[in-house]
Amino acid sequence: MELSKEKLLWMYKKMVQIRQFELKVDELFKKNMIWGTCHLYVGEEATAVGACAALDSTDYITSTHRGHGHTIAKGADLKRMMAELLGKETGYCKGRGGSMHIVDVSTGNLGANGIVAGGIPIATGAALASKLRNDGRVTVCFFGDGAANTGAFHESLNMAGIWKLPAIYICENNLYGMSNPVSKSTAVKDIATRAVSYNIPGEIVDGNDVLEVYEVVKKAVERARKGEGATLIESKTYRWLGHSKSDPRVYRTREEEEEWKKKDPIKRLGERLLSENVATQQELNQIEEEVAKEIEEAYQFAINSPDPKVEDLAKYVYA
Amino acid sequence: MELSKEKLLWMYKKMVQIRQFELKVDELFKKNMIWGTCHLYVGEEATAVGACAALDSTDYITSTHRGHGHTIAKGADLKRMMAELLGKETGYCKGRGGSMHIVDVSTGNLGANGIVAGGIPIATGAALASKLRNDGRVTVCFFGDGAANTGAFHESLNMAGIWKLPAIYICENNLYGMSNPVSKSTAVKDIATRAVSYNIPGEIVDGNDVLEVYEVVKKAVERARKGEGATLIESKTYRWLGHSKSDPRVYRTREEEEEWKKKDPIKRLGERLLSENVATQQELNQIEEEVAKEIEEAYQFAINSPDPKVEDLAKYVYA
Amino acid sequence: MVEKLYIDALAEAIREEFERDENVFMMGEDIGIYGGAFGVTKGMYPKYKDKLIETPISEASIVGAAVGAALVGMRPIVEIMFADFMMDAMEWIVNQAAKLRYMTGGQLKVPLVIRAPMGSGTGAAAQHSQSLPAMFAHIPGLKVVMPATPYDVKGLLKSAVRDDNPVIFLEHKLLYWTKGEVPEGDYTVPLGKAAVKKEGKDITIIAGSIMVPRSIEAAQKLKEEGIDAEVIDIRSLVPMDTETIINSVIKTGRAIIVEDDNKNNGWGAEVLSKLIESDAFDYLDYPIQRLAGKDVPIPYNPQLERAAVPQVEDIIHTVKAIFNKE
Amino acid sequence: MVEKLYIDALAEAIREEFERDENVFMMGEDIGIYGGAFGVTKGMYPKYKDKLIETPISEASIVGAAVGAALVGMRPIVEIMFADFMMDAMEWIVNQAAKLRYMTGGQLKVPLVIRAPMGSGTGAAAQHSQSLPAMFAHIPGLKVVMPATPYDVKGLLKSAVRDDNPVIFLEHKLLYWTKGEVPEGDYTVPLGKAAVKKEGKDITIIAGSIMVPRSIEAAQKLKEEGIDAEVIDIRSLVPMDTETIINSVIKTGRAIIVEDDNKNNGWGAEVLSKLIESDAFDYLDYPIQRLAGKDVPIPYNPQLERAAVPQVEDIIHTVKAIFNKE
Ligand SMILES: Cc1ncc(C[n+]2csc(CCOP(=O)(O)OP(=O)(O)O)c2C)c(N)n1
Ligand SMILES: Cc1ncc(C[n+]2csc(CCOP(=O)(O)OP(=O)(O)O)c2C)c(N)n1
Ligand SMILES: [Mg+2]
Ligand SMILES: [Mg+2]
Repeated sequence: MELSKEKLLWMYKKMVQIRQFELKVDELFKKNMIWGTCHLYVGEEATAVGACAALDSTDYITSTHRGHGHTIAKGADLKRMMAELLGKETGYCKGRGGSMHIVDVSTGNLGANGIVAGGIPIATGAALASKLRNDGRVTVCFFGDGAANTGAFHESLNMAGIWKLPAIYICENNLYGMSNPVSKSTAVKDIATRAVSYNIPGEIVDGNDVLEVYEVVKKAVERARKGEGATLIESKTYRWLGHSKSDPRVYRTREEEEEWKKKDPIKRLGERLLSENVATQQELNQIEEEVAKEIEEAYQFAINSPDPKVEDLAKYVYA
Repeated sequence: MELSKEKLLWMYKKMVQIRQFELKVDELFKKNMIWGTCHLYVGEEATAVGACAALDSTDYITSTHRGHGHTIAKGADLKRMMAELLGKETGYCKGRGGSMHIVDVSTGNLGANGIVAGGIPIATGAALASKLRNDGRVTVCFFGDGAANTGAFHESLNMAGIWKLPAIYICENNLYGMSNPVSKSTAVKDIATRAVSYNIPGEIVDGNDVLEVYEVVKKAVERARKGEGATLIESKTYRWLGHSKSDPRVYRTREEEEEWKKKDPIKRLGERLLSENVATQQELNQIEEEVAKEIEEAYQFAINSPDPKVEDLAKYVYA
Repeated sequence: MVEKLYIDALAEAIREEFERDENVFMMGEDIGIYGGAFGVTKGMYPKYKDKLIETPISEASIVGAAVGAALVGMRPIVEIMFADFMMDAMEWIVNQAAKLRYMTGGQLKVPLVIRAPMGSGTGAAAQHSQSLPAMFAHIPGLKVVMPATPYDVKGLLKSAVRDDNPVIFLEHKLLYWTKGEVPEGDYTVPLGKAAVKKEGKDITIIAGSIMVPRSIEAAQKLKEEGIDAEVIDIRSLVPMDTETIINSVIKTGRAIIVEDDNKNNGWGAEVLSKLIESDAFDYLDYPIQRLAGKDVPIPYNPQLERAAVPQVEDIIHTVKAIFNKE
Repeated sequence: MVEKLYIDALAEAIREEFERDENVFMMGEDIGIYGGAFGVTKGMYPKYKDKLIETPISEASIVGAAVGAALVGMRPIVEIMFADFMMDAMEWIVNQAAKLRYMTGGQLKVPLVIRAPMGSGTGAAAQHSQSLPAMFAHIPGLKVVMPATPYDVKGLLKSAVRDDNPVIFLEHKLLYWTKGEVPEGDYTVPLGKAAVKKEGKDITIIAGSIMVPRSIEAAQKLKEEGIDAEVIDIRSLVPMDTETIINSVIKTGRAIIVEDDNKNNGWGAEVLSKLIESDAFDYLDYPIQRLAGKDVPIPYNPQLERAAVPQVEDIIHTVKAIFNKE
């Protein structure tokens, strides 16, 4: 592997962080300690991490309702994330946003979005700004297979095509939009095919292989930085858990789930690191333990943080 | 030519009707006898006529802001059209709609639309109804090159793709959306290419050749009736006049206009009818004269019709 | 009469309309085997497989296609998963569905119901918690209803389906699991009729949707304190039953309007204005008050979220303040 | 001071803001060589080629992209060709631009101006003639202005561009070719301040946009008949300058509100409600009246079109009726 050990272990650790963070959130959710709803990213970690590994810290991303993974991969503070999920004043959004609205300007993360495809035009506009200012930044726009059928997808990718924007559109095809299988919602087999409509390259990657995601996104980032325009990347992956809380998953089989769990992106990178002698099992174990501690700290921070004051209800409506 | 003389002369006559109707409207407009705005179809007649020639009277169409041609081709009464343009109670919309809202339910015309792409989901829904009822009807949806960049285009064609709807999407690519050339607004060279995104056939036709339009639409109609689904057809054509009233056409050259005028679809069909001995010059002249009379009658009917009553302002808001 | 859940009464109305008229069908996201995000169509699949058109995530074209189907004689019921997402479909609601009849001089009609859950109280934050009835009530050509009880939701859905106009049908999320008496079989509740849900003589509380049960609860407590409030469920914003409202205010001489919507340009302003412009003006013992949602996006934190819209205690407080000040 | 056309004053403001701040740019359809559907950017191209981002017909993503650009520090001005087409972009106006700041606890800001011509009077019929300010005024997080004079359009555009919030900037089509005094160079008119355009003591006419010149004309004619009306240009619906309005009504004891929008749930209802809820209530000699657009889609026929919104004679008639009835 060409990548440095440091980078590879960073990827491993980020994926583990996402996994453990989400499992903690799931636990808190089931204990009714988290309000509202939550869309967990378990199983899809490789896409966020592979993509963000190809970015500079000043590059932008936009995220989705299923956004914890992107946010962590771009470098967010787990404490402030957990505090947000618990609705606390110390959270990223001071408790006003919750799971679907986490933003972290300091890492170039322009935010999750509760609206399917909400971030697609926003990413397009951020990329347009980079082009107008010639600031060399690129924007990665994450969205799901379901979002690829919205009008915003089409309009925005057309803009990216005509203006040659430094944008990378990463479609996380996890086979379902809520309960709707891609085969029923989407007229085309591979969403990447749609790139021809915008005269940009369309790539398909194994979304459970963090290194493949990284390589393909890196190429797209280089293209974008050189002024050669946007890329559409379809990352084929799977969400292990329900769409959101209390989803009995009647629309898919347990067998299908088991098949995909075998492709666990974390285990996969771990095995590779071991077989290629990049890291020892002990090192990997240590990462798991470190992360477990971070998650516990994040939880403690969150639970001990104050709620926002009710008298501040009307704060932040206007700048 | 396989087509009957009757059908061919029908096509010729319909194109002449559209041409003369539009030129009369232009004249009335310049005399300030028509209120509001108007988008004229001069030069594009072959698309509407070729397409509607392939339809049964019970089939549906949806039209656009540039809708007079489609409406006439589907069989509308010129008198009621002209009356509508003059805002009269005898008009198709009783003077409430004007140019951009002419509807003629009796000929299956679900209407013009002032909103670019407004008719695309509507056509899709009409086709869905036909599928649900299994009524054997097809719906032709006309729209412009500009409309092919709207979200509604994408969403609707995806629906038509997944549901195999009996719909035919005819993109009238007249090279400009208002002042914006397709090369600047649209990331792809041929809009028909976008059909791959919806897993439906995409066809390109010479939009100034009424017989080619007819043949290609006919094939699509047969496909649709057989339950094989939708087709996207791009008809390459040109509008001779400005986008709407008082457009000085600074975004294109007079030379380009002259080149396209040489491809006059009416002259072209006329020459073919003569050279293939389908009709005599005299027969063609006679058609022109007949139409001129019809237009004059329509105008007289309109000008002598009453205005709607102001006290009826609030009629027709609700059914 | 049997007690039923609001959500079950609604589902019953949909099933019965499916059976009554072959032109009635439904379009929406995840309404098939999943049963819809809030479970309204749960269990309808596979019996009504052909009636439940499950769509991609394409709100604009869902509504647009439903308009097209309606134009050719179908009677679609569209489920938009959250009322907030109707913003994606505004073009086809405002510029198409609402206007097609008028623009065509009565040639077309659009028998269409757009149903959506609205409102806050579930921790779903700003993009999944809006109540936007006033936006729709502003647009001529639309009818707007917001049933507050199981009885009304069944009867009004049936009227909406049978109406030849586009009807915006807003269901507050917190009402789905409330119970009430619902007769078996077919009945309708007319669009455009308010209902006096509790009679009273001292003050009129005009409420809609979730604020109806809250106002009734408040009125019960106020009664204990000697204030006899009349509670009117407005039910339908367009058409609006001004007669019932005006008569009540003439009787009581006082009124408050309780809405779940943002206060600024909310429907309460319209009700207040209609009252001021009416004969009721001369009978007012005290200026009419509006109690409405705060003009903030709905926050996630539960205490903030609760503070963003009127609660039972706010209604009680507002009413008492009027009597204290007088 | 020189007299200028409204449209020229507006264009001047845009050019000056382009020059003042490199982050200001414009997005819209046909705003380049064509100069925009109404000619606002005519002649700006090619000098401001890089500032005029000409877009495909994609209203949703135009606004959405402008939001994205604003989030990273640009200050976009979006031109939507007709206010009606904002319906295509409601998702990005209502669910994104208006809420991003709040939802993120103040982390983001959205310095964005969305300009659009609104209103009827040009024969463009129902889909090209709406005035929808009330819909936007209902949504917390948006500011809403509708300048009525060349002076105001220049000064308000500048304030809007410099504001860190999304501002909906509505220009009535019939105002573009009206004239008024406009100073050279830079000045601003603050958002959220109403203007007394004519002083008077007998009645307050609160008007917005095209209804301001109509109200002034009506007031002049009323003067001849002995009625001295004060005309207030509301200018900004959000924030609203309630102080100026309330003080005027306290002074005159009578008020009418004249709006171009549909009456039902229009902004007049909000103004009326705010007045009733204020101290002005006790000073009212007569119930406040609203004079507004009829609740119909705008018809094509010119006589019908004219009848659909208030004209000078309607304002005069309404005011006189108040004095006759008293
Ligand atoms: C405009 C809009 N429509 C519907 C929803 C409800 N919704 C939330 S997530 C979701 C499915 C999204 O599917 P996909 O884009 O594939 O993302 P995934 O959840 O699979 O990650 C739906 C329908 C929404 N949030 N926004
Ligand atoms: C949603 C919307 N945006 C903008 C407009 C203004 N407009 C009317 S026609 C037109 C150009 C349409 O171009 P195209 O689809 O190519 O049709 P053509 O006029 O060339 O026939 C524009 C921008 C509109 N009517 N609707
Ligand atoms: Mg998915
Ligand atoms: Mg065109």
